Amino acid sequence: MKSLKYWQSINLALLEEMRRDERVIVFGEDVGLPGGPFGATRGLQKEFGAGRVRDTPISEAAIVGMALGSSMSGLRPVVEIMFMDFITLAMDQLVNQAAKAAYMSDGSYAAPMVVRTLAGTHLKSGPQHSQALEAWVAAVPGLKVVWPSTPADARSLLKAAIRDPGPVVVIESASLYTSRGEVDVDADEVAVIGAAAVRRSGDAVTLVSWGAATVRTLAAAAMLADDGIEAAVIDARSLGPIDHAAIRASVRRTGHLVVVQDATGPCSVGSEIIATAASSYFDDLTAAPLLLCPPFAPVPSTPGLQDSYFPSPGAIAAQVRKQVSRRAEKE
Amino acid sequence: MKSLKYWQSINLALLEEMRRDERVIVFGEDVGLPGGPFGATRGLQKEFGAGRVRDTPISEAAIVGMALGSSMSGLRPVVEIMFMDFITLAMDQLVNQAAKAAYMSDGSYAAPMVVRTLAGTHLKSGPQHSQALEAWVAAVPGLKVVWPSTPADARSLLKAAIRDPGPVVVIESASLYTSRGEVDVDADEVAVIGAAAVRRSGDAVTLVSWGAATVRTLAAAAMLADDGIEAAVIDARSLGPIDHAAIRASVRRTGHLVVVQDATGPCSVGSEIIATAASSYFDDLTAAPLLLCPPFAPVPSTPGLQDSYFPSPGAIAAQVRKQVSRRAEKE
Amino acid sequence: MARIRQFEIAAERLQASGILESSLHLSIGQEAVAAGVCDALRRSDLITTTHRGHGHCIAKGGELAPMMGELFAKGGGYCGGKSGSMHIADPASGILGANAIVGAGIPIALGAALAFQQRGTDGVAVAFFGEGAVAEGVFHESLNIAALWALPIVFVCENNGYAEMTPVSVHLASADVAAFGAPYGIPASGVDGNDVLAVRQAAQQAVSAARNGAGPALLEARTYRWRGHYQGDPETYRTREEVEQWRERDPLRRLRAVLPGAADRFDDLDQQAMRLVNTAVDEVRGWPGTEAAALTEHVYATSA
Amino acid sequence: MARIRQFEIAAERLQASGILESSLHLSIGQEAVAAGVCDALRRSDLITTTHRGHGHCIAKGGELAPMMGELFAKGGGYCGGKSGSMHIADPASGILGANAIVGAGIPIALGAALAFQQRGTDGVAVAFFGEGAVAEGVFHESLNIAALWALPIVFVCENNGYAEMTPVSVHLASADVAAFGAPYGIPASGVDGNDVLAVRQAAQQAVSAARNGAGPALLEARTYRWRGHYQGDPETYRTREEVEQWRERDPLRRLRAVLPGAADRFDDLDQQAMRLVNTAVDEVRGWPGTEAAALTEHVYATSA
Ligand SMILES: Cc1ncc(C[n+]2csc(CCOP(=O)(O)OP(=O)(O)O)c2C)c(N)n1
Ligand SMILES: Cc1ncc(C[n+]2csc(CCOP(=O)(O)OP(=O)(O)O)c2C)c(N)n1
Ligand SMILES: [Mg+2]
Ligand SMILES: [Mg+2]
Repeated sequence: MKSLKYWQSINLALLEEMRRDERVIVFGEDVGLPGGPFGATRGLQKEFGAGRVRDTPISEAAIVGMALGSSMSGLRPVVEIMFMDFITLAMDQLVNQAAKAAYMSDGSYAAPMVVRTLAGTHLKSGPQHSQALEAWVAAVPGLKVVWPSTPADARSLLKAAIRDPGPVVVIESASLYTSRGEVDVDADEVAVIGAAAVRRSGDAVTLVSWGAATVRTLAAAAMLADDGIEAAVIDARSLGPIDHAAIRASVRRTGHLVVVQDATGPCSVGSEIIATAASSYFDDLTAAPLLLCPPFAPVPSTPGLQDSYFPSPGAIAAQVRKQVSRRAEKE
Repeated sequence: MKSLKYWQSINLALLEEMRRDERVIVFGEDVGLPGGPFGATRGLQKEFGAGRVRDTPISEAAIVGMALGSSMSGLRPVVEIMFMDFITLAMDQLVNQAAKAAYMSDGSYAAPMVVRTLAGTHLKSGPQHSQALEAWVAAVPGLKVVWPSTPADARSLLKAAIRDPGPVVVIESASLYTSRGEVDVDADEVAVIGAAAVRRSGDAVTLVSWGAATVRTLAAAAMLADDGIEAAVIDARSLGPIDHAAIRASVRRTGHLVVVQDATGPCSVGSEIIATAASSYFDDLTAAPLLLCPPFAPVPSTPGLQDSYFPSPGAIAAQVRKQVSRRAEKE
Repeated sequence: MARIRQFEIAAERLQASGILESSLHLSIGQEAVAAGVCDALRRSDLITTTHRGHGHCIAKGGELAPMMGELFAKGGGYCGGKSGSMHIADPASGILGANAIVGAGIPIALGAALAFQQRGTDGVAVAFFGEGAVAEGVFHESLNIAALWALPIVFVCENNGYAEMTPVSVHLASADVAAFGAPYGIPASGVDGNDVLAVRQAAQQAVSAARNGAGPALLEARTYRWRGHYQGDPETYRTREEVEQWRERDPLRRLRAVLPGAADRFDDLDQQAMRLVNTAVDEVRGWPGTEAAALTEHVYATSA
Repeated sequence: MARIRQFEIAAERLQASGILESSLHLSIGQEAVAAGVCDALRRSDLITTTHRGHGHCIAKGGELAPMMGELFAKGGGYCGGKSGSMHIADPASGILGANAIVGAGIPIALGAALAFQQRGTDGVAVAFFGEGAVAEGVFHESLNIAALWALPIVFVCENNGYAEMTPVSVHLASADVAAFGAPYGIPASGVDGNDVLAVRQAAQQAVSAARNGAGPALLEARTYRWRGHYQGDPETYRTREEVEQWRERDPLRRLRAVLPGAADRFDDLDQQAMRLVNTAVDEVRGWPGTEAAALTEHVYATSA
């Protein structure tokens, strides 16, 4: 076990996978010599050369298109789209092309490629550098989508993504980049894409979250525990597919489902989790489920406003208290 | 009243709005002399000239970007993105730019622009010409999204979109292009964006749909009526925002909510409608709500498979029968 | 060329008579580009193409039966009958895929070129695209990267004068697609796309340069499609005379004319092509259709 | 130029001392491009710019207080304090908007040019962008449409040699951004971007041609940013000597040198600029911050 920062775990996973499999290559904007805007690709070009670690021009569509073409031709590309907001420029290649490559060829081709991208709460860089667009990709048949909230997961999910036979979008939380956690660096930990992690158990209410919001949800759960409310916290980790079974297992005990996310509400992953609960295990719900998310507005740059934009531990705890008392009334 | 085809109603709306307001201009691929791939812009260039009705190169990003720039500078552009699948190429301009223009400028700018695009069930043109991506745009703060299912709505919603002060995405069903309906051509009918339409009333179950799926849902409702099951059918019409109040009003009577859509399930508008029901009017639901949608797969070209891909009247009716009998058991 | 021609004529006929349900974008009249370029390629080289890609796929080595099978939505088609005319793909013959999105095949071919280079092989990738794709930004993004990294790719633009119903003068501010290579220092040439020998020569030069590490090339082949954009196109945007003029430049007849004494051999080839196509059609029509279960198969790859 | 310089120096200082929270992309050293180009524009002309856009906004007539207010996230900022340094927008001075997406302002300016043309006015639109944006497809899409429709737009590329930490030789396969005009027949020229008079002259020519219906132009101004890509950039990708060399070519000092006897006037201008900026800073710091309610205001336009 070793204490690593989130970005160091990403860096380590890339390093390890590139050592393990020479088909793995990395390219994107500033990923080479500069080592990425936040260090995730640091040192890779030095070890693996300018052929396997390439700085690209600012051409997101071509970056993802090349990832696809090279993945269909024997490589295992890991490309970086610096911020998820910029994925808007590559949606054709990601959604019309990569996601459908296996299906359209009826399985003759596979596209073992990874798109890494930063999303969500960030350093006040505003409306075009802060969006959590996970629902767009989670909605697409053929894509897998993961979003680690801990350094250990940052490594094991990225490894799983690299080894997956199809395209995987790995979303990273910029605000967690310097957060620390224990990582079992001696073990070759490869996560199972599609499996959630129970971060905290509890019988009062089921809180589901992912990415940076998980950290705030756990903080809220700690506050709730002080009030005697034991909340289960599930880190979804994989948003495509979503581990509905794990969520259901908890809701069966608690009767309460609260989803906390940094994306806006409509047509979101939170909507999907709640809709699935209502459709598939309606009778396990003892009260209306709840979605805690930002207001339906772009992300402002304003320091003060950003804090009230994203669900904070205090706000989460307050809403959960209400939710739990609702049951009390009903019972 | 006059019987018009869906495409003729679109054509009429454009004609009327261009006559009414000289700021309205139209541009897109093949919209000029050819009158659009399916006739929607027929005759416009002849009447309004090659300045106000322009054929563009195949440059979706620039088309939407120009729509935005010109809408911020005194015009009211209506642009066409031939198929919604191609909107993948313009997501930056639509989502990062147009949707946020008012917000980012704190209201100093508005972007009164319309993006028309064809989506959903089509003439077996396969995985890259058939996607229903309405959830992507409905998920974006700052965008409005409508999807007419009748010729009358095709006209009145498009007029509303053109007169709206912000960006509106108007989705059109290719498979409805030659469907007919009565249109009150003498009245200047302008729809209210955000208002659903009750297409059929009934107390047994609430069916919600939009676009071409509405037509199949109505056919299913007719089949159900033969069995003595009176289904209410709500045509959502506006997906951004969704008229949850209208849906709730019906569910309050029926207790049953079934959403029928041509988009795949995860993170869809259907998920949103069901999640909102569960979160906001849980107690009005007497049974688990149901989402009828294609399997989580791309749209195949295969004629035979397409029919089992999109929910058919028969399949809808069969599922609704089960749904209604579930209540019977419960009661 | 004969095989391409016969394949498309057969498809056209079958569709017109209602036997084939597929929508079709035919390349009749443009066969010299496909044949000339692919003649310069190895089976292990890789191509991407477009909605108008039957010719490229056949010339690259795609077999008639699974191609026709795909049009007929048969389980034995190249894509299990799931994807149709615009999506032929076949690893065995080096077809990464036709594509229904204008321009989208270009960066995919670029990725294939990257893989060739990175794996240290001497493979070459070719991106076929229409002149309409020149207006898509990703074409230019790809030129830049190809030049920067000296990737083994040949960009082959089939300039047939129209993008759907829009003439090139309306959609492209350059009379000359080859001109787009210059800013990047990419060697570019324009060639008579109805002269298969000229196309082949230009392609051989570009391909062998790419194979030998000299980096990308851009080839513009000027040609014309005899049929509408799609089958059913009213073709109001052009005159019958224009079409007639281009029919005069039929690439197949021109090849006959320049290869003296070859008439008999060509007749044989035509006959043989027709037979092969007919055999393929007969065979394929007996195949079972795509099964219902295929609808949800291969959404996710199971191995790679 | 003096005002731009002082504005950015003040912002830099305020940020370094922790008073200003905003992230900053400074254009210090590049002021001649903004000043030279905007001097050729009317107030009613329209511009779009980038993450490095303070200079363009000030030169176009943006006022110091609401600009600084936006950096300070004050309700009186140009965007109500909601959007920050990368999103300055002001209809009154013809600023359609700075932009945090590389290349995205280009088609927006194109739309403004379309509006000018269509409304029959003689307005001109200018898109400012860095050389990094040349790799984004939408730049090329916009050149094509501008040329086809002869739109009144001037594309102004500030080539400062780097896109973030990546030198232009690594991200662009052309030593010459002006070269990209040629395929479209767009008149293009390169100019010393640290020579404000040269920039102005080139801009005047391009702008007046556009104003008179001659269509678009492309202007490449070669320059250099003295500061890092953002404040805090470790700048490992370049040498101190390189920066020093470019500091020698300070556009402000160069203008002094060529306008003989102007030293006094320039000192005055510098002083005045400093005073104006300081006054703005003082004023703005007293303004109330953006109110909580603003968070959800203007998501949808209420009139247009
Ligand atoms: C991104 C995108 N935009 C629009 C279309 C619709 N479309 C299909 S083919 C075509 C014209 C293509 O012209 P060109 O590239 O010259 O190829 P050609 O058909 O002439 O072979 C268009 C606009 C599309 N398929 N994809
Ligand atoms: C679409 C997009 N990709 C990447 C980025 C991240 N990014 C911000 S500035 C920048 C470099 C821009 O370089 P250039 O255009 O030369 O402008 P400069 O910073 O030199 O003024 C990059 C890559 C972005 N903002 N938008
Ligand atoms: Mg063409
Ligand atoms: Mg630069």
